[in-house]
Amino acid sequence: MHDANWEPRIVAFFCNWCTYTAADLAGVSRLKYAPNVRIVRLMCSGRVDPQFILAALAGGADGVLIGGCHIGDCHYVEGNLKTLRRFQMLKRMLAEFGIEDQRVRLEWISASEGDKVRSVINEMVEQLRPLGALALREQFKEWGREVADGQPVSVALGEAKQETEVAHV
Amino acid sequence: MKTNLTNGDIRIGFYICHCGHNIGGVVDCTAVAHEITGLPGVVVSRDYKYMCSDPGQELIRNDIREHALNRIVVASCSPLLHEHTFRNAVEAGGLNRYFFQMVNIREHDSWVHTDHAKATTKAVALARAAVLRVRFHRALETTRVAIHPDVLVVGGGISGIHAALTLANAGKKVYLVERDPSIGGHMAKFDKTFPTLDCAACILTPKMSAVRANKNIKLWTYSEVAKVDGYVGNYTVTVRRKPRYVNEELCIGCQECIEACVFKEGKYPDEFNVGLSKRKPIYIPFPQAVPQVVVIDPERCLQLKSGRCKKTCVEACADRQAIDFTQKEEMAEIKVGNIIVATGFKLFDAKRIPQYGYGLYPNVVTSIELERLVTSSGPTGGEIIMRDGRTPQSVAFVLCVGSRDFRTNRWCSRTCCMHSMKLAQLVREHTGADVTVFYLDIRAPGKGCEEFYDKSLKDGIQFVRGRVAEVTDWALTPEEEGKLVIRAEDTLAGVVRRIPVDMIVLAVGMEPQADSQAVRRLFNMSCGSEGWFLEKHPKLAPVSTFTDGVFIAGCCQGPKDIPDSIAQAGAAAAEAMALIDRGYIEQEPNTAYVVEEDCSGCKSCLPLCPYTAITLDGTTQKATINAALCKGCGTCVAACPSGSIRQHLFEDDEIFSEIEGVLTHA
Amino acid sequence: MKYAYFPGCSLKGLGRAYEESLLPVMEKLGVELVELNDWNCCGATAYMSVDETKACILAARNLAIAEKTGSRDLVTPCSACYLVLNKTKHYLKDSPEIRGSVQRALEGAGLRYSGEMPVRHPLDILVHDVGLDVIREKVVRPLTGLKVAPYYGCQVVRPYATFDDAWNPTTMDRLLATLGAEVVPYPLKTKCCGGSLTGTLPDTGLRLTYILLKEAVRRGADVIATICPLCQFNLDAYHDQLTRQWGPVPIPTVYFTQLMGLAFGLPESQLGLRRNFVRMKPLPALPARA
Amino acid sequence: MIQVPRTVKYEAERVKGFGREIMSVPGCEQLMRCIQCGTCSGTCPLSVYMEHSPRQIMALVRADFKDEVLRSRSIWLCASCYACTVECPREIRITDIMYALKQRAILEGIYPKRFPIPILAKEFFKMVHSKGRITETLLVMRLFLRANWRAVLSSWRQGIGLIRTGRFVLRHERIENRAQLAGMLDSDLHDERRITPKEAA
Repeated sequence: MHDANWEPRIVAFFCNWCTYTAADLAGVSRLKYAPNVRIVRLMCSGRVDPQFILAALAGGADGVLIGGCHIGDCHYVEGNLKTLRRFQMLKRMLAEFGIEDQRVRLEWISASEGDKVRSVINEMVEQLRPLGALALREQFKEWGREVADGQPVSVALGEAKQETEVAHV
Repeated sequence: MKTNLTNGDIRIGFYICHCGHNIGGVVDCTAVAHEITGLPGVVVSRDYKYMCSDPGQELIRNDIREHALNRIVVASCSPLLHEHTFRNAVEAGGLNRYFFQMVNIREHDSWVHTDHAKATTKAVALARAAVLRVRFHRALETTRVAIHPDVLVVGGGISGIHAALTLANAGKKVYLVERDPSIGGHMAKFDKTFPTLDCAACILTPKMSAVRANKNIKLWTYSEVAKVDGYVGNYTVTVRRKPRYVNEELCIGCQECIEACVFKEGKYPDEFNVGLSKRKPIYIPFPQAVPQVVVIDPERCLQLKSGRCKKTCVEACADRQAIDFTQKEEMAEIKVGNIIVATGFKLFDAKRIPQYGYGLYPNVVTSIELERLVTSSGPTGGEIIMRDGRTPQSVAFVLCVGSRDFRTNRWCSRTCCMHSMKLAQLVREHTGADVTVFYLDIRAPGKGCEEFYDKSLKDGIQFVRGRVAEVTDWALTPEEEGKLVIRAEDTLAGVVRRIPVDMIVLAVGMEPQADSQAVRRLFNMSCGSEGWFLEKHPKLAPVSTFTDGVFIAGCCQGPKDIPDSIAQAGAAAAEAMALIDRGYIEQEPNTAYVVEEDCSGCKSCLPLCPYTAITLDGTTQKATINAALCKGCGTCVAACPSGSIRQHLFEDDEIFSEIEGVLTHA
Repeated sequence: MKYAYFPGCSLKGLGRAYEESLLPVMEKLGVELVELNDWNCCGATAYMSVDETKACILAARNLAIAEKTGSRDLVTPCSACYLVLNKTKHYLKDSPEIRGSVQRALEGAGLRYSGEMPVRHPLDILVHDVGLDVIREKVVRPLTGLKVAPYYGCQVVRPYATFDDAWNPTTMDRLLATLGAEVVPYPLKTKCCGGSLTGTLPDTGLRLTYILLKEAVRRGADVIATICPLCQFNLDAYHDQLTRQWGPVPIPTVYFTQLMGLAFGLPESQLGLRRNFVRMKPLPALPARA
Repeated sequence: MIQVPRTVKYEAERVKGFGREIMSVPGCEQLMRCIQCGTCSGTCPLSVYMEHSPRQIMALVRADFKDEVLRSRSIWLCASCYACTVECPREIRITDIMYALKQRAILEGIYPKRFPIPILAKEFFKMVHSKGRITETLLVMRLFLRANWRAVLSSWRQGIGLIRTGRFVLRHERIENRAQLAGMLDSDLHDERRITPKEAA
């Protein structure tokens, strides 16, 4: 089934003031964590447009991590509160898509919590492993084809996934 | 609004830095450079030992000229460290400084991963994302914000005093705000200072007087900062001025009111003497206090508590009528351009280690208590006596009380070794008692400090390397009867010892102030996990914080001695002065803007902005953003349902291309 | 109130008086202690010295049996049992390796243990579940005038006790005060009694015992109250040797439950007080009521 | 002839990896953080009887001096009072490290000979294995027989006292389901690090 070398891929959106700095601190402290995450810097977690998350998942990410300042500590007073509200709505939507809860995660990590960057990333990688690849791109293609063929969407999902993976190899 | 760019227009230069072995030791930089070569628009792709060096920057400048590059990507350390450096280089090469993107492959890659292949793959992904992103970068203008020339200094200890004086002497106007009724802080309580043994008062008192005399300093004691609004160059600060029930302008510090108080003797623990003496409800904190103004303790004063007092103090002050029981708390608002936070530390509460018997055995004292006993102006007139009045024949110092201990505070408080040796020498000098110092490691790295250690050894002070396990009063041998007994391993001699002494001094460590989290929030600073305020960078920006225009000095940043505190205070003052004298600060043009034709006027963005930068234009019924007020968080951008709000430097197309880039398979 | 009860070997042997006083006192307070069926030795410190995994298996069998009873908590009066059972709980939680071995052993025997059941000391139950107010109501013969040194020993307060402070525990102090006794400040209340060393290396162990007794005498105590069978034995059984070596330290050591029994007016003969080497003197006469 | 002992330690005496092995035992991980402050020794009620104080034991373990540690009486003098563990400023569980060392010493059979403490541990182990419970009086008698039979003579008064107070138990306490317990205890025999009572004897 799975490619033995498959590794979960995570896109992370970190706010400039807390979580990005914490990731820098993790580096300065030479903490070691899984190399599966790619960090995109934004000024505030409030800038995280739900479309960014969808784009990442659609683009091949198996998980998305958002990092912001702790509540009450936002550099921009309360951008993170906006993130939280938006995030909760997005989670409901993703659940409708059948995207597992663990794939999208919001964490408050302050500038001094380099160790939390390490533990959160490691933990998330381990949580994604048993879920396997999200392969949303392949699913989209499949859904598109099925809709065109007039086939019921739900029936073909499992097989389709298998098929595309074989094609990959 | 599409940016019409074709491959022909874009000429990208990509540079990857080895950073010596820091990056090159883990990431295969040559391979990354090779990988990037093939990407559309990339004209030059190089790896180089140190990109931030002069020759590294020169490389960029030359390539811009020679290859007509119009976009630059550098993969090296964190942009928080060197983005500024490379933007300058890009600008020097003749390009707009924002046609640049930086890739963090050191802090986020080579330093945190061990697998070379995977780290290299990650570097390629991150670099590719930047190359895709930089194509969309626009030319932007840096905006300038004027700096208000006044400065607020918070905390009137030695750090705050020095920072305030430095600025005032340079002609800047300073507000010095201190919570207590007098400035002076911890240092005012010290007798002598290490390693020179010069008297603390001789250093501090002239500086305190200078604060009082300096026309440029507005001193507000018994006051606290309540609110901070604004940003670098333009802070609006609200200061709460507590009522001292004495008019500062009228009081001349003659203290006749104190004499006249209905309390004939002091009755309440004197804060300055850490409870070793008593004061009246009306008092002056200590003889050299600045300002020389008495203060009335509302918790203790009969008049303020019950309104039934003969008010003998008011009679005594009949000439000047400085006493005013009707005083109320006041709020004062000031405008400043920069803020220096020097709020200091608090001492560890020795009761938290019950094994040492503080609070149980009267002759177990803390180092600050002994300090007051040693001082000639202290409660005993400089005589070291025990609670029963006897002079101790033997004194032990216990170091690292509440320091280097995972159950209390993990850090080294840095000053206790030297402070204890100073006190030990003074105890020897004053009483001739046998002195034993129990230490874990003697840390005497400051200038003249090792020599001071040597002097302590020559003075006959006994040093026992071992952490004291417990202090008891139960005797096992006749010579232990009536004494305090220390049990500790003499780790160098390799034996467990029981040592009976008359007096035990606990060298209590330093802790962040109890309200440090509230203060941190007030000034929008960060704290390390221990609670000390976090500097922007330990080496590059040691007195700056992550908030521009807010600087830190002294022990609020971490334990340090007087020389280091003063050095930091000077540095913070210089940083503030640099901004003031330049007159303006250049701001990242990362502000949000509205594309008017797309705005539907739905107003959903209006409540999102904490800076009220967004307003609805009454005539057009469309949102407009005041760039001067916008701080660039981008929250409104993400929330705009019609996508009509955008953010410079963080445009949607830039971020989407970055996402695409990090996910493209190698 | 009903609890599963693990007495431990000592309470059936040298520490009989502990059980003899514990059960009627609990009964008086309406607490039912249901002894585990076919419990085995907890392993104590000695077993842990030989094999950690086996020691955990040994303890886990008891925990599994206890859980089967459906009781909320398991109560054990012996300090060593209290420590070992709690330690096993911690090890099962923290070490996957030990958890694996223990689970295999339990499964093989048709047992299972979830790792949840709290292991508690009677002192904890009395002060926190029953409550001092209820205890005060049962006191018919206050211990007024009796000076008691509260001695906790080591393994109940260290390192796993959650119900009191490791350095200066006070639960027994408060309990004794409730009985009307005068609690003597006793700074050695958590010092080691020497444990099994009194038996294996008498010179070493007895000195520790002597220090404890001497300080209690020096502080003017009439009696030492203890919560552990081994402490009681060590402080009680070696007075001959102690007197020979360092001089007499004539002070009796009894279980706190024996003092409770006296205060509750239970007959002395039922409280095992005659099993002491150093007998407790009759209680001081009560001051005449005004 | 006066014998002057030579105390130098040669590199060959180190068993490299021993320290790391001990630190890999559950509960012993924090040892690497030890700063040799001596709080453990200062707190320990028995350190005054040890040839190496607990602090020195920690140092010797970290430096891989396996023989020196396992042969020392210090580890057997630990009475498991946990004072050091609670007091250690680096949160090192010293008592658990002492247990790990005792287990290794018994496993390798290099504990100090004729030293009663390990003998008691083993007798205890055997009695539990066969009976499921401990009968203290019988255990002590067996200890005396193996370690120091003369001690019986010095303790006779105590024995009589126990009989007088009804605490001298001569019949073995035992559990019913001894087979079940034995099965459980032997369930991990395949693990070569485990020992059986036979070997321990």
